[in-house]
Amino acid sequence: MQEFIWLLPTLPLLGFLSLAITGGSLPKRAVAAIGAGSIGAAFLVAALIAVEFLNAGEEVFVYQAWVWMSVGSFSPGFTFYLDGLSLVMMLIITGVGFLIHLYSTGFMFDDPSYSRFFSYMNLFVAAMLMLVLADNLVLLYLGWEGVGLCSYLLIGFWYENPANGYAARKAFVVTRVGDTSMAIGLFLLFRELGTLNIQDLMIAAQSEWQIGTGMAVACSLLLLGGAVGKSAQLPLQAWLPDAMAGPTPISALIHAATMVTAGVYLIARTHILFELAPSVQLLVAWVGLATLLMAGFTAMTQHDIKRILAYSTISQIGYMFLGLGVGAWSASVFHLMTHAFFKALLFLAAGTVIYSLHHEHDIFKMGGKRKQLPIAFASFMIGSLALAAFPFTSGYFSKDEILLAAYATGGPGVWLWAGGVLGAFLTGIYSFRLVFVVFFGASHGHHDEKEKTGFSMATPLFILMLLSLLGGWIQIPVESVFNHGQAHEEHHVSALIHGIMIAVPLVGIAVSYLFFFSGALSVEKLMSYKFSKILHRFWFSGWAMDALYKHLLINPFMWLARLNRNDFFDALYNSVIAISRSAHGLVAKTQTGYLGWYLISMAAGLTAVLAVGVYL
Amino acid sequence: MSLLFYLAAFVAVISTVAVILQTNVVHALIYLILSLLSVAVIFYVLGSPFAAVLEAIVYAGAIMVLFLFVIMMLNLGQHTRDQEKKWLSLKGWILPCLLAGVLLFQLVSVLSSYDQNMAPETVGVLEVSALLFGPYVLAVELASILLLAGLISAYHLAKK
Amino acid sequence: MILLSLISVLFVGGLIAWASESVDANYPKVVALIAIIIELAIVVLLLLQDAGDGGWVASIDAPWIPRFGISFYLAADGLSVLMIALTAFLGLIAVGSAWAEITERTGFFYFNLLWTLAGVIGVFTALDLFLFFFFWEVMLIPMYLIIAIWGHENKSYAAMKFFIFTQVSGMLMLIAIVMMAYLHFVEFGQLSFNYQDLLSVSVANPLQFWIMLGFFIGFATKLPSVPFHAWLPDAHSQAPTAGSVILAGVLLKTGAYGLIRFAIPLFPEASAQFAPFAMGLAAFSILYCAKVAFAQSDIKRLIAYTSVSHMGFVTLGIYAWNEQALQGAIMTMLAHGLSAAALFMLAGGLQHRIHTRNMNEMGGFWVHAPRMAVVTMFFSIAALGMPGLGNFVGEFLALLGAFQANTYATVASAFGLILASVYSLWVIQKVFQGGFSDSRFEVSKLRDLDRREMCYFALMMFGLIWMGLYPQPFLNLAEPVLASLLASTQSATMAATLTTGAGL
Amino acid sequence: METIPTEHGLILAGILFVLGFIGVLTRRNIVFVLMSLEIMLNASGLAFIVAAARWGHAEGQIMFLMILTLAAAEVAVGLGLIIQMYRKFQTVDISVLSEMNG
Repeated sequence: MQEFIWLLPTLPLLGFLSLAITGGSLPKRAVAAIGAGSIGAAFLVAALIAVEFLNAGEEVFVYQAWVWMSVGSFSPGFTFYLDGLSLVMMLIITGVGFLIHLYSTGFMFDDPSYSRFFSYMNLFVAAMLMLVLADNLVLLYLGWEGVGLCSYLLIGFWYENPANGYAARKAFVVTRVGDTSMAIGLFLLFRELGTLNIQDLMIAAQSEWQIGTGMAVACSLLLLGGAVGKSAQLPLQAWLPDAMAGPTPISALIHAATMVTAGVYLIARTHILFELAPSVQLLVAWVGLATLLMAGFTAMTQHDIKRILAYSTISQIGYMFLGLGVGAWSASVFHLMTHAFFKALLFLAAGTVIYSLHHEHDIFKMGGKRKQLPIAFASFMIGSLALAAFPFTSGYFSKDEILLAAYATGGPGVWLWAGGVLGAFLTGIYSFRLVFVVFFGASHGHHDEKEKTGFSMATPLFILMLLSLLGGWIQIPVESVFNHGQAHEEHHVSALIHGIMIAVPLVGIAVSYLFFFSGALSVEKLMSYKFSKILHRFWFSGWAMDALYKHLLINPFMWLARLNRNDFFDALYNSVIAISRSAHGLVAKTQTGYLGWYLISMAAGLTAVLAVGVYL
Repeated sequence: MSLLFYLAAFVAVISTVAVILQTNVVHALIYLILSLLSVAVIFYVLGSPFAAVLEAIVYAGAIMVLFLFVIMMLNLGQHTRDQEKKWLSLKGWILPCLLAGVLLFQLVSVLSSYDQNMAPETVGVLEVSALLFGPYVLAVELASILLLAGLISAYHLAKK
Repeated sequence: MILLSLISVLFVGGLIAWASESVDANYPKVVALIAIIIELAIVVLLLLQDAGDGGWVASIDAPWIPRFGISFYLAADGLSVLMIALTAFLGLIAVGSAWAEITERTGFFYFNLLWTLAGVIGVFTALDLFLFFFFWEVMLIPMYLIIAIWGHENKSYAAMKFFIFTQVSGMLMLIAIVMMAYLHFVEFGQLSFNYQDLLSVSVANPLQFWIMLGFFIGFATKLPSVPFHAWLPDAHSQAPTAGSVILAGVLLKTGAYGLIRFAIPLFPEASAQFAPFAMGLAAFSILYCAKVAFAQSDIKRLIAYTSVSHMGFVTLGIYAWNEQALQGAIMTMLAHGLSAAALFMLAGGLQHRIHTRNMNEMGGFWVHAPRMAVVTMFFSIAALGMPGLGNFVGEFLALLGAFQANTYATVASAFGLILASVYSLWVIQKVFQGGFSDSRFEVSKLRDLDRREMCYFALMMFGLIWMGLYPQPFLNLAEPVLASLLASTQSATMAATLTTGAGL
Repeated sequence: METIPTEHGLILAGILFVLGFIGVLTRRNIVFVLMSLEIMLNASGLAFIVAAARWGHAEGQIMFLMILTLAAAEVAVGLGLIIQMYRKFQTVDISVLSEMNG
């Protein structure tokens, strides 16, 4: 079955092609069948491959479809590489992807561009699979850019509104900055090591570079640039909140479950390179920590239900980066998976809420919806518990592992751990703030609404609820990828640390309860202090990163562009024209028409020529 | 003989100066004829009798008569003479004379380094004609074509 | 013989097209189409030929003006064949795009079109430098006429500018060519314009540098590279669509071809010394023109500036002078030929429909012209270097190779990828997204692409996807040529690199 | 008989030429201008004769003949032009003819 691995990207691609070529002329049921069916089929194939892979003792499998381009020593191919890591990734992508597609068949049913939506979605899944299955960095880059493109297309899906177009372009351009850094990284790797095949690269890097070599640091820094862009980490996180302009299932699939984790995947895939550059690896951890705190604080202040979830996504990916930074590779991938479950669940549930409330995004205009929207309420409850790492939900296991690993590294690890714990506290607050505000308390308007969930929308929610609750018990087969044959090391820490890590999310939830449910503490009171107002405004704007970019990059560029709209060089050549024209005018003035004048000038010329002839 | 040369040269220069200073056209023309004739004398002195004769007949004779005809046709009277006087202001002379002075100075300074004497023998009509209708026959043809062209264009221009 | 027929088919076709106008105004385009189809058939024949001595697939060498060492020497190798195939293909596309647009003086138009193509093919095959210059001029003058007669509102200015720029730079090149012939005379006792002969001329260094500069300016103006690019935006915005297609698709490539074939192999040491500067210029071209492109509101000017920006990658690749970079440059030439031509056709199509090129008056066209929107989206995305399409293969290889030769210029050029995404997406946003305001245009005027248009866009899309996913056939064609070029210049280049330390 | 230095003949030719030159430059009456031109042509003829006398050759005289022919043709055309000009403008002032200013 493994030799059918090429079917994985091909099936969604075929779905995309058939939808794109028919161009919306198919009936909606057929579109749904092709759109969701192709992903479903891909998931089946992936599942069969997984069974065989696990039965065969987790042996690495490589399948080459054809050589892409062969120029001298540079010959990347359309080659798929299957190991534990790519297996987990492809199962998440096809599995969660299929659930979201299924949900979308109901959610998007009224949209006139139904077919266009599914064609983009299928293309996205194809590109994402290409990304995780690639055995060389060029093919990975193809998938990398491909998902970026689909993300752009889907954010700008409702193109009539220029704001959506702006958000889409912002997402594409900001991630492109990271992509360019990554591309330069590829050039550098090829120049230094002569190949871009990932496994060969890792072997060559290990044998040629000492730990901490400048070249290893440079390469891993450049790759980190790419990862930071795609995974919306500091300083390139600004695009993700705006990306919520797209339809909600897209936020679930691309901006929560799969694409944004591509950066995590990239670092995990090239972890040997990062191990060779410990300073960069530590930087990864700090980037993750800074991002998760920043996003956590910001999430507490947002009103838009999807923006809250977006910031929580940034924050959770921050945890994954933190894990990568402290060398907890498998824990990070584990958190990636559990996050995919519960964040997809939260987004889809948010979609149901928004859908039922006529595209209302502001959580303070909702309230008391737990009776009206029971499925959404259940989903949110479970999803938020997992997100807040409530004990024995899926999020608890993965986050626990990351924080323990951070604590175990010692040195700066304790600070990283402490920051992570603070982040967990924030997570507890903002996730339950959302739950309490939307589903409890007084109801605002929308009294007569019924929950709009058909079979196709309810089923994925139920499955994801199950996975969010129980996903922590899944064992992912990535140990052989990361530990290079060594046994998995257990982190032994004191019970106090364990206790803190269990208690902190609960405290966060409790604080949230006091503020937003019981009313024992009041936000208004808190906001009456000037200092907290400023802090609120600062957090609300996403730590003013947008303004920073606007003043630092966008405005100077726009100013420069506007200044030189007419191309300086054109003016240069026009000045040549002007000079020759005025010189011509000058010469024309000597053309008086008077014979005497001509004679005099001729005589003067003659004398001058003679003088030259005689005296030189 | 050299005395004759210097005498003729003196006459030629004086009469030429008179030509360019005259206000009466007919007088100027007479002075010009005088100048041409003295140049013809110089030609003779320098051993070119054929050229001297042609100078007298063609230049001083034919060409100047042409001028005379034209002047008569134009019938420039007293009015023109007054105008000439007005035009010949001192101011108009300064720049041309300056330029001409420079030019003459250049010419003289080049020529004065050249101190060879002229050969005394005479080159007569025979030698000139032998060359003219021998190696330079093409030049004669060209000259005839030039004259023909001059004839035709003069006829065309002077026609009403 | 096959090369002679390649050129003469177009020459004769042009004459017949002109003559046939007197019978019926619709005949010229049919004649032109037939000529191009015959041309394509010959190209296919050429592709089937086996390479002979020295990798030349076909050649013809006849004395022309033996007294001055000028011969009628045409030859084609893999590189030429690729370029000829591109020319013939875009010729077909150009005839297609002119089909409905050109209604006045059709005979003379197709005459000019075919003669330009003939000149281009001559440039791609001539191996006698005098003959090369002759064809260089043959492609220039009909192009001038195309812009000057069938152009838009400011056509005579644009045509004149185009002509003066290319002519002045062409004259510099002519001086350099004559100098080379003269140096051959000094060294071997007879004049020769033959490429193979001139390769063996050894030129002392300061002189070599100046002659090389003559060639460089000639080619860089055509390419074009900053600061010689000022003619291009005007020429493109004023030219009729078919003119833009030929100009962007093929004519610009003659400059790059000239650099690969003549400027560098003839003067390897001088070029190696010049390379850091040329690569810096290329990087500047890429960034500068991308920035200027973004500021344009005239859609054709915008695309024209992006062309300059993309051709910067070609210059960068050529002056890196290693296998990956050169293959990248060639792939970029091919892919950009298709993508830029397609974008110009789309812009021309828009102008034909709504009679404006000002993007500020557009917006929300997706609703009424979805096919057009999708096609534009495809080619914009190709232009910004999306992997899986031809432009990516070219630009990636060019950068990959250039990185080995010059780190700084390559890193700077790589930022062009970001700017490319900025302006490409801006076009999509301005024209197709946003709300549609029907006060400015009647909706009926905004027809979607018809069957004929879809047909040739589909052809070009297919070409780009093929180049993007399986570029190996193209790479294989150019590979032996590049190998021999690299081998012949390697020793000289190495020496110069060592002395000037141009390695970084 | 005593000989004459060549330079004296040439200097005479130069003086006559320069005089004609001054005439051309100063006079506004076109008849005078034409006459001054004749002086200049004649002066150059003189220079040829002087050269012929220096070498004892006949070629100088032949050149003089050519100049003579040229002068004849020039005068014929020039006078024709003067007549035409007088008919058109009723004047012989060359300053009137300034239509070709740039």
